[in-house]
Amino acid sequence: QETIKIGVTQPLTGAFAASGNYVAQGARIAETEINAAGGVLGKKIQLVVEDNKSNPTEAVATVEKLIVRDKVPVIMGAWSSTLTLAVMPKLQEYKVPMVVETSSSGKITTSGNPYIFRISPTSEMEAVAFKPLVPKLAIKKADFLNTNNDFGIGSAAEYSKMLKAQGVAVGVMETMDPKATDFSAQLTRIKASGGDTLFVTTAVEQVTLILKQAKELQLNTRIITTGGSNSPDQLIAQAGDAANGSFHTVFFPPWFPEVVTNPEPAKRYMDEWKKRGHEPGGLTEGFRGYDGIYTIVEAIKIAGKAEPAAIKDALWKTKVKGIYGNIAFIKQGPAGSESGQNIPSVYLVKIDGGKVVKSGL
Amino acid sequence: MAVEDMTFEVREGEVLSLIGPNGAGKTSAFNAITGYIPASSGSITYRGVPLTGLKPDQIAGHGVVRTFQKTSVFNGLPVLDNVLIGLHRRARQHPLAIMLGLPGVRRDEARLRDLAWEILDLVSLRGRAGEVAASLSYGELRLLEVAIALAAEPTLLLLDEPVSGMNPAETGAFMALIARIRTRGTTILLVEHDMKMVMGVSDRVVCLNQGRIIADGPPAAIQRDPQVIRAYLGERYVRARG
Amino acid sequence: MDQLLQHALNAMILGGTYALLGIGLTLIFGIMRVVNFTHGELYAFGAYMMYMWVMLIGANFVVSIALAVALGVLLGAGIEILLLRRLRGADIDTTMLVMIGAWIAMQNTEQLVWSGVAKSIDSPFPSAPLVMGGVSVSWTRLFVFAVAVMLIAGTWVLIQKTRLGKAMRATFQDREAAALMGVRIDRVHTATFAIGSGLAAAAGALLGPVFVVYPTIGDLASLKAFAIVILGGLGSIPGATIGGFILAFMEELGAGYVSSGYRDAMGFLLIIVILLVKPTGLFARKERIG
Amino acid sequence: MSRAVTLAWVVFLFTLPLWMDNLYFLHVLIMAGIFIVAAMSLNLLLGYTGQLSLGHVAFFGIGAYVSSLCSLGFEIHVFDVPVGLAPKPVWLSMIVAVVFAGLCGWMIGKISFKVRGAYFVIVSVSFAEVTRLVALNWLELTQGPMALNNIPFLKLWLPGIGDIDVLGKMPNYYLVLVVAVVTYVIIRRLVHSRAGRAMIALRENEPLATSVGIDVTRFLVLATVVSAALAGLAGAVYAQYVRIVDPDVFLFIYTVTMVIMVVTGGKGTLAGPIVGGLIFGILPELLRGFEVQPEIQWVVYGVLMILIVYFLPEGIVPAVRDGWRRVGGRSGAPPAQPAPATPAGATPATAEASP
Amino acid sequence: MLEVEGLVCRYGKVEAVRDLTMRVERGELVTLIGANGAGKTTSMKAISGLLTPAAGRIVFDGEDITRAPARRVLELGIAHCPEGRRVFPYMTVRENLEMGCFLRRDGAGIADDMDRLFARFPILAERRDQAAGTLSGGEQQMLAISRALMSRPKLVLFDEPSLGLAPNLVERTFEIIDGIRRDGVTVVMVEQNAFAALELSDRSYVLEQGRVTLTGTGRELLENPHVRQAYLGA
Ligand SMILES: Nc1ncnc2c1ncn2[C@@H]1O[C@H](COP(=O)(O)OP(=O)(O)OP(=O)(O)O)[C@@H](O)[C@H]1O
Ligand SMILES: Nc1ncnc2c1ncn2[C@@H]1O[C@H](COP(=O)(O)OP(=O)(O)OP(=O)(O)O)[C@@H](O)[C@H]1O
Ligand SMILES: [Mg+2]
Ligand SMILES: [Mg+2]
Repeated sequence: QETIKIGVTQPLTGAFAASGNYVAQGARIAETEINAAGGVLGKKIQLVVEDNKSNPTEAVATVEKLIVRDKVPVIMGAWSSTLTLAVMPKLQEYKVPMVVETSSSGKITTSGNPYIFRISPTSEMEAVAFKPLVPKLAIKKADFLNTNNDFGIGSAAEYSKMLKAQGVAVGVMETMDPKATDFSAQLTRIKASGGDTLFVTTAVEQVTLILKQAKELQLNTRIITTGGSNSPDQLIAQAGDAANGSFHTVFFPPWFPEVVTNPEPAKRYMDEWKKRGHEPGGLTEGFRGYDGIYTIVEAIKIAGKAEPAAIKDALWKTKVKGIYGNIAFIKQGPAGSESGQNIPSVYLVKIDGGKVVKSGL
Repeated sequence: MAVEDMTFEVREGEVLSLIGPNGAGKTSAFNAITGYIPASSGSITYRGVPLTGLKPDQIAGHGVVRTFQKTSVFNGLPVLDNVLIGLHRRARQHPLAIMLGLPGVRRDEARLRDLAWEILDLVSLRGRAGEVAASLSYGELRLLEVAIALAAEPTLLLLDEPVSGMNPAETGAFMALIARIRTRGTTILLVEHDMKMVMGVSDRVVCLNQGRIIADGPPAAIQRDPQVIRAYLGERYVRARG
Repeated sequence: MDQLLQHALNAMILGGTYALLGIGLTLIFGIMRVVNFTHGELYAFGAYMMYMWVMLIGANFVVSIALAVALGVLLGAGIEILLLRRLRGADIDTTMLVMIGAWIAMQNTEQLVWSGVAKSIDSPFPSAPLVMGGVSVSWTRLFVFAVAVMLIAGTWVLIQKTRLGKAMRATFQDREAAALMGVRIDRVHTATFAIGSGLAAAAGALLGPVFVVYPTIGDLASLKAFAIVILGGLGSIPGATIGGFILAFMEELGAGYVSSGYRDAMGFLLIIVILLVKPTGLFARKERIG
Repeated sequence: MSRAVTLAWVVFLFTLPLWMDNLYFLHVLIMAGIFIVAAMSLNLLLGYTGQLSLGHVAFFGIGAYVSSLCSLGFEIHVFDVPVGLAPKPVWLSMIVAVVFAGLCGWMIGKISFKVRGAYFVIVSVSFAEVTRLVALNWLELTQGPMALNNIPFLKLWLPGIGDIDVLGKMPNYYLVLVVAVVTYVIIRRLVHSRAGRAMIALRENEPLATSVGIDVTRFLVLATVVSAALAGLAGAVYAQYVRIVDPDVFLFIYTVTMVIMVVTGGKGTLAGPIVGGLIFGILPELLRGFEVQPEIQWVVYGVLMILIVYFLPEGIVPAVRDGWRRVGGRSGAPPAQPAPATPAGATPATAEASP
Repeated sequence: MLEVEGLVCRYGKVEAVRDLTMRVERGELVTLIGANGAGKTTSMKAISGLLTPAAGRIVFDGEDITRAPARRVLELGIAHCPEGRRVFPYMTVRENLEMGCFLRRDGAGIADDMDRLFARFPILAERRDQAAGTLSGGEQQMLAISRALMSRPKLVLFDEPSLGLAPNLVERTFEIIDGIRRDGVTVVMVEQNAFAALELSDRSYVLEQGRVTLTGTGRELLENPHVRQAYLGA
């Protein structure tokens, strides 16, 4: 019996390996579920997962391989914005659509690539969603600390724009290398700046260190992490009491599945995740892969055939009740070659007394 | 302070030997002349051109070429290539011409090869041209060193202990080579502890001690100089000479 | 003012850890002339061992450090015997390639064993920092600093004063002559590599609790260690120590007052400048020509 | 004899896409080819002058960035004065990239060849790191990590064929092949000349080289300029093929890849980087074919590298050449080279490969 | 005391020593002479354990040391002063001497020996804290000789000890070697300075292409026409 192949390119080794693996694990859960329910168009689906090694050139190579050798009609990937941006010209060259499950850079959907369908939010969307909280949290002066990559810089830019528009003063904007482990210099400067809130955008490893080191330096500002990629569970486990009092945006709050738009798939996903013995801290990442695969399969169903052009057209009509919310694509980018962008929900949680609590977003 | 207030002059066309006890500063003097160490004070002039402050390759460009006390050749390369490298100064090839593959470059290469063979003949190494330098015997290595230096077209050749480690018979052969080099009009400044060689080939001998010159004269006179005997030659040498 | 003091204090503490990274490498790279790409992996190994003993087995903190270092020494000895012994006399690029291969294999083995998820290690020191006026520093870091200083001093004594140290220096200056003096060459090679590795593991074990542990932590550590060794002059322990502090101050002040984006660039620019002024590093040894 | 072999290879490579319709394999070859060009340029430094540059990727990256920026156009502000460049044709941008990379090579050569050996290694690493950090942080020019994307592809006019878009596999394959052949020829001419001998002399024995009048710095700088320019060319070709450039092109692992290619192939030999490049360009793709965890693929990659070094410490090309001689490919061939007089006299280390 | 029988040594395919047989009695001074590349250095290295012979037997004081490592050979009392000085360039003169007695543990004896050597070679005493690599060639040679003596050997192998020395020092060196022998130490010496070496030695071997071609007392060889022609240049 023939199967329908779906390409997945994720960073399974290298700097982003932890997150890339979670996304791949989430995707595998979806694969199993869908096949158990009979697959799509009467065929089973088969994920072809390639490791892009956290490296843009490799990402391009994986996409080449998926399209040319494995002949997949659609791809999900490629985790970080840089990796996604790297493979985009290839999608255009081969006319194969890709569902983007994590990347946040605005450029991905505005550069006029009609093969891009993003289910994750952009930094701008996140910032806009955050706006109502600014008066609630009484933010007067904000400082920024972010990695110098798309994710960090993009987020800092959008948040600072939004905050300035709200009349909040912006203090220092510090950056760091994604591999750095010592932030004392930046934190010392932030302390001297005297803001009341520090927006941090980076991967969870660095957030852990920042929380710990902020405490060591007696930096008593409120710390808010953005980007939705921070597993608060992992922070509690690793930063200990240094994590208390910090706020985090997430796109899926597994602690309160009842608040999400579609609690039912969320529960299914969480149960299976637990059953498979995956790291609990990965729940906030793995759902992206889960949703991505469901979106793709739904599009294949609508298209009625597993061919790139048909899937691309079908994606515009796809509606999925996912963990990201009700997934559907609106048009972004230059007319005539728009990319698809979903508007997902954004949540803000707080760590208090070693526990994750709701905080009103 | 390895060399202190040393003043001497090498005359065109002669073989001048520099002798002196170990650590007297002979090699240091060579290093200073050929630009490997800067002289803290004083000046070095060759044919009216001040060499002080120039880099070794610029000094070689003025025709002053040396060999090293510790045998020094291009170990991993064939003998012929060793000499071809020595011919560097005589090549006329512009980098751009090389990359464009202009015919002039090929002609120049052929000319260099002829020159290299000529030099190998002079030091009687033609038979070993294809061997890797590292596989030569010690005596042959010392000949190859001289061949490399000769390839650089020296007008003043500085030899640092060229026959150390050779037995008297081999030394004799080397003395014959020096005579051949002289006929090409090359001036030679020699550092050597082998008195048979020094006395046999030099026109003049300068003796150093502790960085200073203590004697200067023809070989016969130097051999009898009491200061030289005390500081350098030793009683036994004198006894052996009778 | 407080800001400057805090920066200086940070740099001081960071310098201690950099120096520790540097001296381990100066033995292997500076003395043995092996471009040791596994240095960062031994650093990561030390940190993971610390994680294993403290967090999984629940051993005492200080005992765990000792165990991690001991295991690092053993691993280093293993690498030397298995990979380097048969390459005696090979040139620097050849051994480098083998070390690159080992680096790639080790890093991915770590990821296979420990997964890519970062681990953190609890430290027994109070989490409230030591506060002095406007500046503060964590107790764990102070502890690390103190141990680092001790290890550096110990290594210096080892190299300069002990028989093993002399045998090490002699061996890497002239292997054959050292053998004639009665030095067991193979053992000295193994011991040197093992001690260097042990120091890297020590750095990892000490810094693991300060930072978090994940498979690629060694990469940046390696790069910095190389820079430090060169800055100080190959094979010089005082050089590596001072190089570590210079790099730390440069980075800290550069990030604090110029731009944090160029924090690492500061260090590298400094290296370029120093080597242009003094091409043999700060503590060069004398050579002669001719 | 060897000329015929070379010719056969060239014919084989030029006709390859005509009978091989596996586009994916062609892609692998294109990427391998680009890295081979870079490795060949590195070989000039590493193999011939003996200077181990672990920052070679800087020139590759500079080539990629300059060519992309020229073809995309940019505008920056220097002390609030806007400075800009309108988009230029890709062929022109590539030439600018080559020249600019060469200039960087000249500058770096001038300042960094004060140091040698291990010190040079670190200066070169530092240089690459600094360029990476500049590419990362100079957002206005380079877009930093947001990358330069949608880089235009090359359009060429060839007599007899007319306009061609270098887009897709076939044209890019030929582009890379031509670039590789040109690189090979340039390097070959260089090493068999006065300039190349000067570089080799420097590698073998620097004091002796200077004593016969070789201006060491001058030839090192020449080697760096040529090497940098060729690496820049590889970078420019890379940029217009992949059509995205981000600061990760400066990653250390790329330099490492180039070094691996050169050393396993045989440094200081003309064919070495090509053989090494083919092996290490294709190996990761072969490993990808095995359905095992990616970490295991990497471990295998590392172990294979170690094994190659063990069994062929000189590199593959010299080993094959010696084997060929031993089998009797040539009569009267010189005997196996005895070791140079190293302090390690007791273990007969084999002599350095020479061209 | 030392017996070498049918020694064969190879470097890869090059046979540097083929079938060398010689013996040295206690208290003798034996010289080896031969052209460059005759295999003298190789034989010395084989004896001191730096090289493993391909065939043959080496026996010292009744113990078979054919395959013994250098350390064992040194323990048994053979010191080797190698060709080309081979001092440790970045160690000081004093440290070099300390390396010479690496296996000795008698601190007081070591200090005495060092003082004696410094008295013998005042120039070394003067430079005791200078890095050996910066000494002049002759100074390094003196250091190498001294270093070999620091282990209080029963037998010393000197490989071209007069290489690069000034005539008066050559003379001094031979005196020193003679003195060493008179102190009861057996000496095997390789020398290009054949004249002086033969004069000094009890017995001599002439090595040609890895084989002994002539042997006899020093006097005998000095008068041998072949030796005179090939090695004495007369
Ligand atoms: N780089 C250096 N650092 C310190 N001292 C040095 C250096 N180079 C040479 N010297 C000293 O300078 C003095 C002169 O050395 P030089 O090599 O010129 O002597 P030489 O006359 O060539 O002796 P030999 O005949 O033994 O070769 C020696 O005492 C030596 O120790
Ligand atoms: N490491 C080596 N590798 C290969 N061949 C070697 C090596 N060392 C020496 N040989 C060869 O072995 C032979 C004997 O060399 P050896 O050094 O024993 O000669 P020697 O009699 O000491 O000569 P010399 O008087 O020049 O010191 C020579 O042909 C030499 O080329
Ligand atoms: Mg001298
Ligand atoms: Mg010898």
